[in-house]
Amino acid sequence: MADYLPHTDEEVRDMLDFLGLDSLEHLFAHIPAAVRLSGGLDIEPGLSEPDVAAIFAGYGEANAARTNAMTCFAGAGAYDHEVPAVVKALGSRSEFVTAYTPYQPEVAQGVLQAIFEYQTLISRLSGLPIANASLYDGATALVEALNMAGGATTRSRMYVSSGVHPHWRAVARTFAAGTGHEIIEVPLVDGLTQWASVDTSDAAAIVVAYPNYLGVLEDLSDARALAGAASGLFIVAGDPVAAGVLKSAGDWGADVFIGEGQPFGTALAFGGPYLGLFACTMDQVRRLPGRIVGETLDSNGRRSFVTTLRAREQDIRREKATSNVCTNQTLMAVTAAIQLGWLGTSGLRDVATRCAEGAHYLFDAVTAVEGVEAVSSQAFLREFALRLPRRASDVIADMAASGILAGVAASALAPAGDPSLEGIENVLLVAVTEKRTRVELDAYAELLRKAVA
Amino acid sequence: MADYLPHTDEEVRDMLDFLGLDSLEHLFAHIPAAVRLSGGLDIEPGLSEPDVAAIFAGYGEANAARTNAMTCFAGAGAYDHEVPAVVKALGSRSEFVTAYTPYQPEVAQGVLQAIFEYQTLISRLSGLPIANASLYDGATALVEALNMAGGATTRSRMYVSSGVHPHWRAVARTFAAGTGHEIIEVPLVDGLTQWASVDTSDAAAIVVAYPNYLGVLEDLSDARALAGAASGLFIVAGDPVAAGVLKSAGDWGADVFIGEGQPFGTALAFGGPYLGLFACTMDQVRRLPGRIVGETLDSNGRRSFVTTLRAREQDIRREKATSNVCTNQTLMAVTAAIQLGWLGTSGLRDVATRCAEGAHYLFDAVTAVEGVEAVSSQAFLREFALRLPRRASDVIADMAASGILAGVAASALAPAGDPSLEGIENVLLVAVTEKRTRVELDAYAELLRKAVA
Amino acid sequence: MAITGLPGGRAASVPLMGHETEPTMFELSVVGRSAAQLRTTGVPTRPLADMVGAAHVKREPVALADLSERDLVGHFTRLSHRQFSVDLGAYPLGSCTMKYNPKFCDAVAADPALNGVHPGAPSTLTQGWLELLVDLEEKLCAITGMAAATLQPAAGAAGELTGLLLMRAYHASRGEDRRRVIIPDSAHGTNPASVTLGGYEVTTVPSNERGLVDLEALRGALGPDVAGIMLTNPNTVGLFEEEITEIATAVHDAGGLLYYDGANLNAIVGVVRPGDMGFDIVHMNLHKTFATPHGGGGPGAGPVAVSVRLADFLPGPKATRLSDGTYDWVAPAKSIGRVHGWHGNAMVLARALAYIDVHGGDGLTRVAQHAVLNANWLRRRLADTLPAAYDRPCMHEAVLSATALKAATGVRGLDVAKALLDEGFHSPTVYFPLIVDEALMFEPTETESPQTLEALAQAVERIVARADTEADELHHAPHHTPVSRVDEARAARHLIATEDAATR
Amino acid sequence: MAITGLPGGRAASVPLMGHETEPTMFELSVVGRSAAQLRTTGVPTRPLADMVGAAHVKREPVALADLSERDLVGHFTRLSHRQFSVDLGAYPLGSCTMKYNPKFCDAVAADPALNGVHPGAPSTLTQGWLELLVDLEEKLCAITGMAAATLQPAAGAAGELTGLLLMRAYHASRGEDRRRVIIPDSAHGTNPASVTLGGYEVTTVPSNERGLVDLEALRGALGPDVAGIMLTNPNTVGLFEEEITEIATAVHDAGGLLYYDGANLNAIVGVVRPGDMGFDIVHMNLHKTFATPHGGGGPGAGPVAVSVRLADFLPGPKATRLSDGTYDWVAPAKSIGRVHGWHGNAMVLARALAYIDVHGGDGLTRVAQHAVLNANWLRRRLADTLPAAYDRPCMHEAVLSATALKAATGVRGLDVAKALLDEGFHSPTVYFPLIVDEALMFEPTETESPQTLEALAQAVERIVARADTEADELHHAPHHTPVSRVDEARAARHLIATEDAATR
Ligand SMILES: Cc1ncc(COP(=O)(O)O)c(C=O)c1O
Ligand SMILES: Cc1ncc(COP(=O)(O)O)c(C=O)c1O
Repeated sequence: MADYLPHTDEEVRDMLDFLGLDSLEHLFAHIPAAVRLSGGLDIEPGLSEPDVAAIFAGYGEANAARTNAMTCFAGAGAYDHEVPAVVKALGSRSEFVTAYTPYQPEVAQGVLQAIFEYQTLISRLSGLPIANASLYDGATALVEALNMAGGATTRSRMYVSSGVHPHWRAVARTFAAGTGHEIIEVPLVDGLTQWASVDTSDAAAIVVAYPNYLGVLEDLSDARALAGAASGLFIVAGDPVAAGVLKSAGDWGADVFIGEGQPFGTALAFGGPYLGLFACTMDQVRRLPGRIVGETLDSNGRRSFVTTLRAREQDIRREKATSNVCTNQTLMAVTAAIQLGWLGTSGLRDVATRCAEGAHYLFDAVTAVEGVEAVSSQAFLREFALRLPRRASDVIADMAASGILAGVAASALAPAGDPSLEGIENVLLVAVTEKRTRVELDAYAELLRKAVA
Repeated sequence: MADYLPHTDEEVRDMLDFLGLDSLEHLFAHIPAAVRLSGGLDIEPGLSEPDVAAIFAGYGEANAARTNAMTCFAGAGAYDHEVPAVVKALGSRSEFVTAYTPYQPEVAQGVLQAIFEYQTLISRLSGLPIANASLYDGATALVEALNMAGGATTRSRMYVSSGVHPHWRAVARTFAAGTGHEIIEVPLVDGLTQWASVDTSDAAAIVVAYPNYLGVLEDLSDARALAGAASGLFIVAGDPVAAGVLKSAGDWGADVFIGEGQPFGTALAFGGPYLGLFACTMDQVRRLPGRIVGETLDSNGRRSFVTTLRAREQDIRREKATSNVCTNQTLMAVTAAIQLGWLGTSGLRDVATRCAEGAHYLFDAVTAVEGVEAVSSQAFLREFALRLPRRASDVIADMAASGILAGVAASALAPAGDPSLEGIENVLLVAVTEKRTRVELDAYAELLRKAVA
Repeated sequence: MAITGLPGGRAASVPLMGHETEPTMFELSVVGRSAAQLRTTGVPTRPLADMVGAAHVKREPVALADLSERDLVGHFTRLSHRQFSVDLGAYPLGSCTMKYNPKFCDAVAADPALNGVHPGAPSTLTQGWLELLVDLEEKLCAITGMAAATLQPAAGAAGELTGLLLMRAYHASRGEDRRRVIIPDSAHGTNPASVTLGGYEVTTVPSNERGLVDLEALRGALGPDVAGIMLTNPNTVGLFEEEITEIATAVHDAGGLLYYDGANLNAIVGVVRPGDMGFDIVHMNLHKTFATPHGGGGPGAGPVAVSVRLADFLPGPKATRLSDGTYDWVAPAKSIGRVHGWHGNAMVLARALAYIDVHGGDGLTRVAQHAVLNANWLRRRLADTLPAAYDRPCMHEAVLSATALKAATGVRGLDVAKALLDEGFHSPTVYFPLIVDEALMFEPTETESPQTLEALAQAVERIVARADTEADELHHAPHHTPVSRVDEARAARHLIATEDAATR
Repeated sequence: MAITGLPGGRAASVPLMGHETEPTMFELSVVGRSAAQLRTTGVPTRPLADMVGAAHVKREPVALADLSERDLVGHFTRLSHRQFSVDLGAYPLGSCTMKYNPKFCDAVAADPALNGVHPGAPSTLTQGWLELLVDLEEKLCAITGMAAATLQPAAGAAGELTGLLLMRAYHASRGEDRRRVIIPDSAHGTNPASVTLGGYEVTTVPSNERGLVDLEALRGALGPDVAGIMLTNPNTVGLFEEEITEIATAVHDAGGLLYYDGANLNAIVGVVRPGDMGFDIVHMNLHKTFATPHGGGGPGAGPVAVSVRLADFLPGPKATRLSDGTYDWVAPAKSIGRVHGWHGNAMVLARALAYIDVHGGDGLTRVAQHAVLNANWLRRRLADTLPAAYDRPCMHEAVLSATALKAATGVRGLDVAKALLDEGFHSPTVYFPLIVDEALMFEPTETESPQTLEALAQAVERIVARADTEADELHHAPHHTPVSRVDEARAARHLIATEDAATR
């Protein structure tokens, strides 16, 4: 059995003696016997590390879709980007991994400065002046943004484009049960949000995705105007890789930018831990959820970093806090700073551009296949939706047999269907990253041709 | 193309300007044109890291014998021991990996102290009072030991048991061409060195392996006595894992202990980098090859570590140095210290004992197979030699097809044959580590039965 | 010669060599550098505007930080040397369970067969992951004494809110509209914050002089509008709520549910199960009890386990073992919906399962025993130096108080905490729980040795001994760290949260 | 209460928190602890003496260090914080080429499909490795302009000795008994040491006032008993031997061979090839030019490439591509035999090949260009502060001299080197090459930026400026490091090379 406890039996005895106790069980003597567990946990005895490694190797082998066995065209908010060895090496340094929240800044400048740099990067990418130190993921960042809008407007109606990822909308609906927010989903037609179909004059928030989950790039001017007219917050859920080349949330006039930061150095990781991005205007800074790192001086006048505006947070403000978040995703934020440092200005631009080039090359090839058509005729960057002549899940299964993960079936994201997307069973979401070669793209098109023939 | 050079084009121009040069080529203007390379190297242009990773994945896949695809019973000086994640994590810390020889002790206490600890561990395992900071591998450690014996005795005849690994003997012969040493190989019978077959009275060194390469444990008393009689050095080439439970070189009266330290945390690694162990009596300390770390004080009286007895070394003593070694295997020595720290007294004992238990279990099972017999009737610890009714290399090939690497063919170690080992083509060396399960051992016996049927 | 910008290869900020500040990555940036290397794909290039339309293209590219790989490595390696961590030394930060996290669990999570799996791949192609999640859920239920669990919540606070929404859904399903949730005054800040986000009002009940819930006050606070109570047991002052059965009965009798804040599970794992104490909903902080590393602030994972009557409400879809032995995603019948964008912090979950498997049932019990042993030993060892807030056996953490020290010398708990840094220890948690004056909350965890505890005690003794004569020096501690005491007030007054807000 | 031993969780030796000494692992040891976890095998246990016979069993078990995993991690993580490295900052250690080593190459070498391969497995089962070795050999030959190579030598010095044995075998095959090998007085210490081990006598030729081999003196030293000459070009004072063609002709005319010490290949890779200069034997330090990390002192790899006439003598067996496209081990016809227990430092070889592949031919040329650019820039930049030993363009390293400084102020080169540590830079190589008085040998390498070089120059300027008034402080530098100047003489006088020799 594994044993990470240092104490020798003799030491345990000595320590118990010091406490005047006979046995370890006596430490729990004040706990009513009725609630104490007798007979131990119903869990098998411990195994050695190599034994457990063998069990986990078994789990791994049963994942046919692992990227080292299958070429990944799945996206829908999680992308198979290059994470270079250097980013893994730096991001896994134990000082970053085994520290906790930097409560003692004098010995936590490493994490604090890295977060400060992360905040700067997210601020620049979002085009907004302030970013927090991370949230759990994109979906929960949306919830925090809605809460911010609720707080800022003291209103409760949230108009959310149906182009926002179905899971994110689902999460927003779940938490609205507590906050009392009303989530009004605004439908898409041809991939564009039909803002005209609703009256948004009482909006606490107008939320739009850029690009949306079908890959489509909408012109955000109308949405921005509606938010202005309602004095609600304009919330843009953006792809942070796209932010390397496309107009930023700030350029479109957003009050809040939220996003999923996984593409910046975090593995696909079966969906987590990911990284919730959050940036906003200075107007909202007192409502910003989670931690913020600020620059200051130490008692010798040296530049230092420290968590700041703490009065917003749950440990101080308790039931009046802007958010309940405590543990966040710092390690992913640090990793994102490292990955963005690796990419640099030109690298992020190249990644975004290559994604787009690959996606457009594939789009042209697959839409030429008989029976396959694009769900939307609008512009897209690196992801697009296809309507197939068969169930998308069946096509995925067929292509997987040849080593290609063809994408994500839209119906898997919204099992109850999506009012905005007719014939959802046949819709396939396809994403292309900078890793995909022309050979792989050609193979994809060929396999799809066979799968729908 | 990969680019690890920081300079922007503009910076290069500025720097050249500062030097009054027009181009980078001008930096080399003083080199005679006749020897300068025109047209560049005949090597393809650089590729990106992921491109090269794909090439290397190809190399890897072509290694059928990799331990993650085949169960390893090969030994012969390189063993498939457990290297836990914690040892890998600590041993790969970049401070240890990307430093060089601790020339500035004030900023190198990390490596220096780790080596000091390593020296202590090797000293204790060898039963000898001093160890150096590492040599290249076991084979070259043998050469250094012979050189020490030559220096200590000013004699040149080295009596080497044929139980010493054939590769080590080959290496000793190679270097003897330079030193003028005469290597006299003393034959084995039933796995035991026939010291009586030679006159060792003029010996500079008596060298014996413990256990020897057939796995056999010899009683070393006679060899020790002969060395004493000749006033030569008694050199024991020992298995450091065995040293956890068996008599140490010092217990047997050795003047010098050498060994291959790979079993202490270093991967099989296709043979390198490994770790040459070297320990000796205090009499020989001024002849000790390579670096030694010693304890001292800093100017404030704090305990510190520093490389010491430097006057032995090539950079100071030049042609009179005891050895030419400069770069050694420090990282493996640090790793060995970590691995031994992980094992502790009881862990090393458990590893050695489990190896022995597995080896004896397998020995009993395979020697019961019709046509298979033990090469030696003597005691062994974790490795033994079998005489098969077929060529060992053919049996290895057959069993490999079922996922077992059956061992090392003796003839592969000594392609020109080994006078000490008749019928070498049919001899198979089999090693069992603590990782091998009973299921694997049973499978081995069953496959061998089929292979020789 | 125009060499501008700061050097990326100078190590004056590494405490090994000096105590200068480390430039930011933006200060180290030189336009035109980049470390990025992208795969050769052979895909034809195409102008961006042709692909997306000019209206979407950013006019000016965002300037990030442009670094060589060497400077990137130098910068972040240096930053790492400016950061304390469990791997460097003891981190007795109360309520945070900063135990040693086995490297083995990280290695498990680094396997591309697990972390290279897309979360949107169909269940048929991710059977290994689904099995892993089901196995973990079963083990967490065995540990908590519960019937079913969701693995989606990404941290403890997310688990709390999920639990409150479950409470809400449960009451709603019975046609009841309950508005209040009771929490003790010692509760962690996430509890009241979660209550508010769950749409409830907080009713605070006071602790009694023994540091426990005042049962009478609790009874008084109960009523038909009470949805439930949130407790952590041991509570945040490190004491076991001995009247837990009475509390449970009272709350259940009033129609309320009991929520267990599992942040303190390390004290009781394998010894007492929340379910056996009468709790209906339990969240666990896997990053505490189950040793998944804290990552400088996260990630964590906060699974929520519930009793049978709440199982149908759990978030979904959930990984489920089907009768044919295969696995699929299944939504509980009355699921409150998703609480995470995908399936939760999967790699954290995998680490926790590896930790559970290595320990086994027996090992987990020993974890709690040794954690409690260490805390009690330290409490007793320091009894004459810094007395415990409550003079009785504690569980896995010891809440001491510097009230007397402050009165006698002016040296505050914060000063003691900062001076400990100079002694080679991370500080304990200070000024939490709020109900204890000058609180210093030590949680040594089970992975620290008696020798380390003794050294920690001696360090505290040394500091306290200095308080009489060296109060001023202690007010300014720490003195050996790369930066000295940091001006927190200035940071808030004059907010600089990005490089661009700085006036450099 | 008997808590003995030192605390494994105290971090007072981490420069982040303090400057105490770190206990040794033996001081942290407590009998009875162990971190080891071995696989469950199901193999029946058996008493050791039954298996090996009582005569072989050790009476008293060797005491190693008994640590918990937590204390093991704490100890070695703390030690790592007491260690400078390239990843922390510039390391301009002349002759050592401490460039930034790409993490990518380490990742390649971590692949179990390469590093999990037993070296004794038959070639049929290790085709990937053999192909890799053949590919590397071909590329190293292309880089050096040679015909064939051995990859066995484990470091530069091993390569030297291998080269000398090749020289010996070559002459012997021609029935010639030559006894002397010429080396310049500036040569690295491994050269003369290797010459002795190769069974030759050293004849030293002086350098001329330009820092180059004195051609006339060389001609004078040549004779029929000369086996060859060992040169490094650029030589150890960082200068290119411009008369290399004349040297080669003279040596060849005398029947000798030219050996190239490739430790300085970084200066000329892709610019000049040793083969084109007339060398017959070349060793390469892969851990220098090809950026395999130095590991705190090793491992390295020192392949030796030779011209056609020496190819048959190379060590073997060698990985060889057969006519059918498969690979096997083949011994060269007149092989001198093995020089390594297996096939050389294979994982170092793999890293070097990855480095070569990522750079390509074009990239390698730029490596040399930028290395030489940086060294010359630094030399010129410091011309008024610390003059170069030879006032002419250098190659990849600049040998400066503190002779004048010492004369004027008493501050020696060593003091400058130590003071640089306090400035956040590793010291240059001091007092090598021996022919330069008060030598400070800076090798910035190509991976440091101009900004770093400028900062390094400013640091040297600051130190030199302080020499007049603060000589004493400089004599005692460094002041910020975890230990101050270390007493080397004491260590040698009073040898304590193991814990057991210490009187603690
Ligand atoms: C008692 C208690 N409850 C809840 C939490 C919240 O957990 P998390 O930080 O994972 O959100 C914490 C975390 O510190 C805690 O200590
Ligand atoms: C010029 C020169 N030659 C030879 C060597 C020896 O190489 P190694 O240390 O790899 O044995 C060195 C190493 O420092 C060197 O600088």
